[in-house]
Amino acid sequence: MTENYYTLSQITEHVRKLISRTYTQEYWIKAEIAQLNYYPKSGHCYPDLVEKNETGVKAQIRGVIWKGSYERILEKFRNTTGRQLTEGMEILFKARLDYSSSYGFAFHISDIDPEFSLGKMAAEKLKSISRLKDEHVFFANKALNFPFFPKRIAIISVETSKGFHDFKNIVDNNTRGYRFFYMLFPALLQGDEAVDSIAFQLERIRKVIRHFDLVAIIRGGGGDVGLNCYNDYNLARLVATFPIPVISGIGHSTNETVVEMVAHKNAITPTDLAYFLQQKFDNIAVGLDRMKAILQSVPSDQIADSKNLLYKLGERIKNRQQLYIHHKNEQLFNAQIRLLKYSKRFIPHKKESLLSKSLKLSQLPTNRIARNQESLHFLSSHLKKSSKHFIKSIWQKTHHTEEKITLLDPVEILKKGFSITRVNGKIVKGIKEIKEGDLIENQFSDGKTESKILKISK
Amino acid sequence: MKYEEAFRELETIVNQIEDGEISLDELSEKIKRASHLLNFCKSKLISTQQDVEAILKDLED
Amino acid sequence: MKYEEAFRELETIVNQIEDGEISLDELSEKIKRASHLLNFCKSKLISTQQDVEAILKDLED
Amino acid sequence: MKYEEAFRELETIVNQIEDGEISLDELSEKIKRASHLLNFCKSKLISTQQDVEAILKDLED
Amino acid sequence: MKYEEAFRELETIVNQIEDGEISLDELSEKIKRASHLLNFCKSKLISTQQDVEAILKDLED
Amino acid sequence: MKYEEAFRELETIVNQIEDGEISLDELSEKIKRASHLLNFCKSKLISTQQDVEAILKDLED
Amino acid sequence: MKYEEAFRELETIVNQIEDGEISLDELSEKIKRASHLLNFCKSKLISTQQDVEAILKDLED
Repeated sequence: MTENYYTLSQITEHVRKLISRTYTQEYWIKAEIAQLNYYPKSGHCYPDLVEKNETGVKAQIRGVIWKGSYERILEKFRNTTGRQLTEGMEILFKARLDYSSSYGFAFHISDIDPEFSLGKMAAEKLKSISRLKDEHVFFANKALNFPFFPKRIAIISVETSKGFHDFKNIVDNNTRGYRFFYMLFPALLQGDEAVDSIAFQLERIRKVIRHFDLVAIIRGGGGDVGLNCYNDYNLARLVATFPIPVISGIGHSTNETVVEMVAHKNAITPTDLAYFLQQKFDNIAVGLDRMKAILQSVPSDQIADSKNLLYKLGERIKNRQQLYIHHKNEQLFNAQIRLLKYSKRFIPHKKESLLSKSLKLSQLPTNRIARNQESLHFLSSHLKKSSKHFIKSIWQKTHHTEEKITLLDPVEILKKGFSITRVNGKIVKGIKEIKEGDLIENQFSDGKTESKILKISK
Repeated sequence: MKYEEAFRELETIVNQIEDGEISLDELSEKIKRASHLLNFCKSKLISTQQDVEAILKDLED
Repeated sequence: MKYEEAFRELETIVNQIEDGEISLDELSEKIKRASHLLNFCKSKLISTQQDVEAILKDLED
Repeated sequence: MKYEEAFRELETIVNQIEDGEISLDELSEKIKRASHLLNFCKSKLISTQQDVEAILKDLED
Repeated sequence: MKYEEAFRELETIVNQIEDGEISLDELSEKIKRASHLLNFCKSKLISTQQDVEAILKDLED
Repeated sequence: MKYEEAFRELETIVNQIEDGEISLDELSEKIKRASHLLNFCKSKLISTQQDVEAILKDLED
Repeated sequence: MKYEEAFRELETIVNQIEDGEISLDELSEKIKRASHLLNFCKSKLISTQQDVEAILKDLED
């Protein structure tokens, strides 16, 4: 049997001393609230704090917030974040580690940093937005055509809420007598439960959607607390993808929530939302009034214009026919003037050309005869000249021939001292034809002689 | 006949007279026609005016 | 005969006389014709004018 | 008839009238129609005729 | 005979004489003809002138 | 005989004499002929002149 | 005998003598002939000349 052992209290006491010596001050610690364990009766709160990883709980420890601290911490937290402390929420808290022999380890929480949670929430909100955008639904509701005549409204609100009351007050009692039809689909409008509640009513509205032109989410008088539900991804997605336009009038002063961002329109407050709808009616009414005014004035003007045109046309007919006839008259008059003018000119013109012929006729034959006389006279004188010339030339030829004959006559030659010698009656042309002793006869111009050749010399 | 047709025909006649496009032989016939069209248009205008006034009276109530 | 035909014939004759395109033999005949056409046109013009005025007078009432 | 259709038709007619696109022949007919549409649209603005029972019944299904 | 024919013949004769195309033997014959034609044309001109003046006088009144 | 023929023959004779184309034996005969032609032409000219003058005298009246 | 024949024969004789074709014995005979022809030509010439002059004298009158 082992004799050396400690009692439990000895150990726990030892641990308590060890812990209290080691962890003498407070630390800022980050953890998730697994369970809040708030006891309204005592006012104390014993949250289970955990750290999780992919596989599950990595570390767990109990927390203690005493009533006094809790009220202070919660007020500050709500004022800053607009939220309650809720399970699943990651928080940054200031605590001292405490060990109690009967309860074990616990963190005595003296403060919670709301700024840390705020940052966490902002990050979650950004995540929701980017996810909606990634899924291409962020602008889906905005892309719907806003109903031209937004008369039938499905309202998600609370019967007793001030916002709904304000809305009704404006819509039901407008001075112009517009009548809207609306139906309340009651839902929680803040806190974590609001997500499911609103989603449930949206599904109901979807069932009867043909009766409605749009959905209005109205909340009012609730302050800025519990609005984080409107940053919820699922709710925002439902709103964004809703088949008819959703208008929000949530009424708060903090940053726009994701639901408000994806809604077709964020009217901010229920009052604004009511006025917005009324404005739509106003626009229609103004349009109708304008059109009525046009109807009352333009057709009358058109008729008046037509009358005027008709009158002018009548006047034109009167004037134009006068001009027309006047023009025809002028044409006729011109034709008459021209007829007179050219008819009168016609015969004198003919007379003139006749006269020119007559003149020519009186001159031309006389000229002609004179020319003939001239050429006759010319021929006559030519005849005389040529005849005389003719005879003269024949005379010349005759004289010439006479001279030649005279020159050629032998008698004439003999007269110059020549004589012709003959032997036996034959003319001697050389001495070869004669010999010494021949008897020759010489003829002279005036007689003949006979003689004998005595000697021949060469 | 419609007012617009009548009016256009009337205009055509006036233009024809103005442009000297019609012969003298047609003139009196054309002017007779124009006169007829003018009267037709006038009465059409008056009846339309009455109709329109009656309808607009109802509208104001 | 139509006014326009008559007028055109008249003009043709006047032009022929002006241009000396007709023979002397035709001259008096042509001028007689022209004179006739002229008178025809005149009386046609006057009667048309009266017709038209009558129609337009009715219109003003 | 749907409200928007009525309003658009009215608008079309009024624009046509304003732009002088409507002939005189159609004018009274068009104005009659416009008057009817105008009254329809106006009355819709101030009337309440919604069958709540029908909606509730649909909701239960 | 027509004036124009006569005048043309006259013209032909005058041209022939002018161009020496006529022999002396024909000359007096041709001139006799020309003279005849000339007289014919003259009288024709005078009678036509009277006709024309009569017609034109009516027209001018 | 015609004037033109006579004149042409006369011309021919003159040219023949000038060119010595005839024999002396023909000469007096030719000249006789030429003389005859000349006289013929002269008298023809004179009678024609008288004729023409007579005709033209009538014309001028 | 004609002048031309006579003159041609005369010319022939002169040419023969000039060319020495005629013997001295024939010569005087030829010369005699030539002389005869010459005289014939001369007398012919004279008579012709007288005739011509007479005709031409008449012509001038």
